[in-house]
Amino acid sequence: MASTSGWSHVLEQVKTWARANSPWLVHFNTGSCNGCDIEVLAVLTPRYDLERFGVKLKASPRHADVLVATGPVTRQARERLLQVYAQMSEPKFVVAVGSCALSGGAFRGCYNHMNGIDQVIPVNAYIPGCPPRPEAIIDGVVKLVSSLKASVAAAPASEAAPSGGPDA
Amino acid sequence: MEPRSETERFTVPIGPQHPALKEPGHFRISVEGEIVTQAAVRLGYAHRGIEKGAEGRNWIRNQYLVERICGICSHIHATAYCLGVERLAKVEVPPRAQVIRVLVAELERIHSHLLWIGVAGHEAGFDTLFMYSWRDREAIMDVLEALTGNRVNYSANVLGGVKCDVDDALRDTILRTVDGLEKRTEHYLRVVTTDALFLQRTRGIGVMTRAQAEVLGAVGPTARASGVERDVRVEAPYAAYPSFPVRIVTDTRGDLEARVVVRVRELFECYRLVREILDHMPPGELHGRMPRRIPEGETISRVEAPRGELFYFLKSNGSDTPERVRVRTPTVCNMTSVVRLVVGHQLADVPMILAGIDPCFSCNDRVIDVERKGRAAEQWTWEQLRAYGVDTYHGHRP
Amino acid sequence: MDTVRNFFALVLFPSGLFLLAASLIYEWVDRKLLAQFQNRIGPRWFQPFADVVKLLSKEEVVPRGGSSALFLGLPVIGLAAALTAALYVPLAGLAPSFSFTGDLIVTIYLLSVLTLCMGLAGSNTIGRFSLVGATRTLTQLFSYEAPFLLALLGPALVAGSWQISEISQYAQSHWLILTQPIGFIVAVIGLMGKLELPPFDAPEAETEIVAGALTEYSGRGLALFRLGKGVEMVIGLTLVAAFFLGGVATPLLFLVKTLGLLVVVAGLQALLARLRIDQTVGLWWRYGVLLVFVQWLLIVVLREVRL
Amino acid sequence: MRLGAMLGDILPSLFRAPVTELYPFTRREPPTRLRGLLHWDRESCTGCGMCATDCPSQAIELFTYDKKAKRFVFELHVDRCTFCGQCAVSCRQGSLALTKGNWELAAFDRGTLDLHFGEKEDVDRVLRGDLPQAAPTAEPAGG
Amino acid sequence: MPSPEQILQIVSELAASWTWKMETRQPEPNRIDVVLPSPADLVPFVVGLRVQRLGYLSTITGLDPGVDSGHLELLYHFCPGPAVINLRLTVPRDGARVPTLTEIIPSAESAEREVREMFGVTFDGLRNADPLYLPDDWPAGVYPLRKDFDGNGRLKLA
Repeated sequence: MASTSGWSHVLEQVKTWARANSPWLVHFNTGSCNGCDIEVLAVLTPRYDLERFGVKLKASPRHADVLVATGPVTRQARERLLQVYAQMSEPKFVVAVGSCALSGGAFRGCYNHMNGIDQVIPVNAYIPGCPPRPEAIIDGVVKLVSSLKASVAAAPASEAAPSGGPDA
Repeated sequence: MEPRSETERFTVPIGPQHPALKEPGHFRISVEGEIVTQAAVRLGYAHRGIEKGAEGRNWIRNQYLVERICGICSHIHATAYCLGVERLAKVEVPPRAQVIRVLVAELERIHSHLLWIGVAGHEAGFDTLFMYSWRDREAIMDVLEALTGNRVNYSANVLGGVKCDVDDALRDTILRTVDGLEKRTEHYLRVVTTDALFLQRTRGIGVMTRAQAEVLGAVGPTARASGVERDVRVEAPYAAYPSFPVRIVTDTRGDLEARVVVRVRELFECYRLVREILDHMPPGELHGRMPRRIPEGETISRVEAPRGELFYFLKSNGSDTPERVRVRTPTVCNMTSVVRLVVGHQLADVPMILAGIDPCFSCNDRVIDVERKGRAAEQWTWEQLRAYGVDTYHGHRP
Repeated sequence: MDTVRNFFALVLFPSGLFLLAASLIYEWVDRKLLAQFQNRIGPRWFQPFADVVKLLSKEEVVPRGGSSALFLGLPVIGLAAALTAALYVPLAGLAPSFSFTGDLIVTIYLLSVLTLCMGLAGSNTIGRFSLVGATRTLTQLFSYEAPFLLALLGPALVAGSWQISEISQYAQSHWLILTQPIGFIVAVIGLMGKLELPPFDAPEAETEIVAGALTEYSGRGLALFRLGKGVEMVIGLTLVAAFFLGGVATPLLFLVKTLGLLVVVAGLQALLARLRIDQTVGLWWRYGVLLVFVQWLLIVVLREVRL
Repeated sequence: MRLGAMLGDILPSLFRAPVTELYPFTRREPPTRLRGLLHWDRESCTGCGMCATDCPSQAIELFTYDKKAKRFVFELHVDRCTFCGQCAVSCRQGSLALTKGNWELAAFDRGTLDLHFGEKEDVDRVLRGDLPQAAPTAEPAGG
Repeated sequence: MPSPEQILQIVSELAASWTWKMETRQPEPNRIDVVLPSPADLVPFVVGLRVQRLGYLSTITGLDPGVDSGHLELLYHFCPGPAVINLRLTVPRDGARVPTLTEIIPSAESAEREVREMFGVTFDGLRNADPLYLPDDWPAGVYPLRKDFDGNGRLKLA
């Protein structure tokens, strides 16, 4: 028994290492003013270049692991946000960027939006700022990635792996 | 793959790679044979209820609410709002504050146009242009961060004046940055006017004649690219523009390439203005005394945002919260004018025309409905439109 | 004895594991060069390996609206075809493990099986973008396939045989890039068309059709397709280097020539904007084929004169 | 019309070091005026609450237990704060300032973004919900 | 482009020359307000402005003076060059009907659609029926920019 659990532990270790070292992003704007969106994109440009951490901005939610969501989730964008979130395959993470995504920011209380991403989908990391500097976004991503490594070391199966999962 | 046989609902992901988009549009286009006969736009994905929210907040808080309507032209929104409120309250703004407002507005125009050159490159699949233009743009972002404390939402304005000042050290860094950027902008001007593959996506696409631009009410660089001399900084100079005259940059061809060239040439105009401003900085304090209750009255404040004329209508009822704040952003005008322009064009050219006016859309998606005579409206994706365009070019139209 | 050698050749050395590792390294070199051209740092050396392992460990979502057997089978077939194509190619500077007369044609068609699989995979789902991506992949396949094949047949003509080993043997003594420059250019551009590298990346243009034929794929299927693409890049580079750049006699020569070619390919990727799919097709059929015929004409005329 | 107008950029950069700053490992000195996390100075504060009324996103709540003894609790909702600096302008005593040192505020739980400044036991009283009667900044309905 | 004073002069003459005098006010040096007696005068007056080449319509603003006032106010803002011309039109709160300008000024469509969905004013002849900004699931008959709609309240929609 020990060998198999030892072996599966090593397998788990390798999987976490891979997940931590190639976090593919999909970015979704749920009604933001574009301030955070241009900072999220600035993070890929030569001066900050997140590709050195393995980050790639993918267009399809199906390919991505981390959903970077900006904006206070307007009523019209709500159903589309749920769609994008559902399309992503496990394990998936959500990073809310900007004070609008956290709490509605300056638009807090206006009608027609949900006052933040976590009112609609579960959020793993919050990055305050209006807009957060590109370095602050990198800091958020790095913190999420390092917490990923720590979380698996502690509890091997973070969520109930879906039965159809590859490693079942 | 026959889109025409059955009606299918497609959604178009202009997708996360379109950062300059502020408000996703939903286009309804009806077609006869190949020519677009009717087109309409439906916004709404980024409607946050700002005008109603403004009625529930006091004048001071509204400035920051209004500043976050569009992240790329945040300063110009705050400036328009502050000018209007100061005119209502009949408060005299010190000249140095007005000049700093104009300085930050021009720096913001530089950052907005450089951003759009990158986005146009990215939309045309020219990622190197996107990477290099955004790398050079970082220099102006640093200047703005050093000057105001934030890269995008500067909050440099305060009711009655400005919060930040330009000291000598900052002045030298700004001048150095502007010199460096001027050389790079000359290089970009050469790139966008000579690179064969980029020109294939812009030259002769989406031509808008001068008459069309005027009738359809286009504003900003989109209108100036068709020869319409409409620039609020020249027609109705506000803040410190009377003492810093602006030379209008126009083009006559009115196609997509002209819109790119007008924006790049405007960058040179911005550099000249910034240098002129920094040479003639009037002394004085930064902001005057501002009452918390604004006397009753109405006023209109028009300014020139990077994408065109921005219109503010403010009405106060004497209390410390406004009665009505009306904001008309330039993109709504450009979008409705371009959607009108699309009528009569080839269906195959519609995608690049719409993407070419630097539309301010939040980057969710655009759904294009194609209504054919005598058949239920089909909704096509943007890409389906492009694929349809490909069939047109191939000539094997069914 | 023969079966053990074949098994070793297929699974371990020239094909199989070695080739997969080589394809990961070449993909890293390609991304690193592209980043360097764009003045940024680019990924770390183990990045493609991490990407593949992560994708393999992700949940595989099989969408409705298409046969799931086909959905799961296509990536495997594509990768298998690409791997078997490696057996006939002088990988790592060694003689190809198998060769028979006419294996050049077989290799080239084995290489296109992956593109066919991607086209099939795209049209196997109801997703709009994969449908559009599939048509674009197939349109592009039919446009660059002919000129690419003809360009590679140039050296075969001169060497007088259809066997890759003989052609590369012949090419070691003659630098065919000097005698057939046009053929070389068409071969390199054809290689970029086959690998769908920019400026020919219309089939997976991110801003237009999300990820083209692979939009619906996630997890294992996507990993296998990406590996297949990497393997094809390695084989393509070896073929072009072996034929035109004076053959790949030793592993060192193999490395130098293929990586040099990769620098040229990455430079072109960074330099050119994406061509619309109709422009790529127009470019290939008007200029690609024409250039290759001119090249052939030159070969035939030169051979007559010298004889 | 020529191919590859960007050649002048990409070739030299092949031999030049990339401009990328290795952020988490090498840190650039942020500009002096960077508007980072808000700092509240309890001594100079008089509990007037101007900052709370003028904050565009209702991120500040001020609870005054004893004006003379300066027993205030200053609650800052970092997730609502838009770092605009209006509170610093509205505060006549100048006890508020946006610091440039602290802007890496990413967190995993929104709860950790509610900061409370003040005396230890005052803060506990606020956390227990035992608020002073005249809380000047009652949250407008549905805030 | 004529100077602001000339523009204001032209407009006040135009307003005065109307069959029944239109009241004009000049609260600011570069602005003139023309009070239109009834919606029927809108289109002819706008045509008059366009003939004088002053017909650049910036936008249309809806105003709700208050629930008890019993009426709404529409402001048509024309901004030719430096001057601003406001056409003020009061309409009843419910069932207001105003002719559309889209025939002569196509760009008026987005402004009219916004006023229709925010204030409930119907524009006769406006072809495009779907909302511009409000979401699809917004209940009919609820007009957010009217004073009786509680902006800050959380209107619990489905």
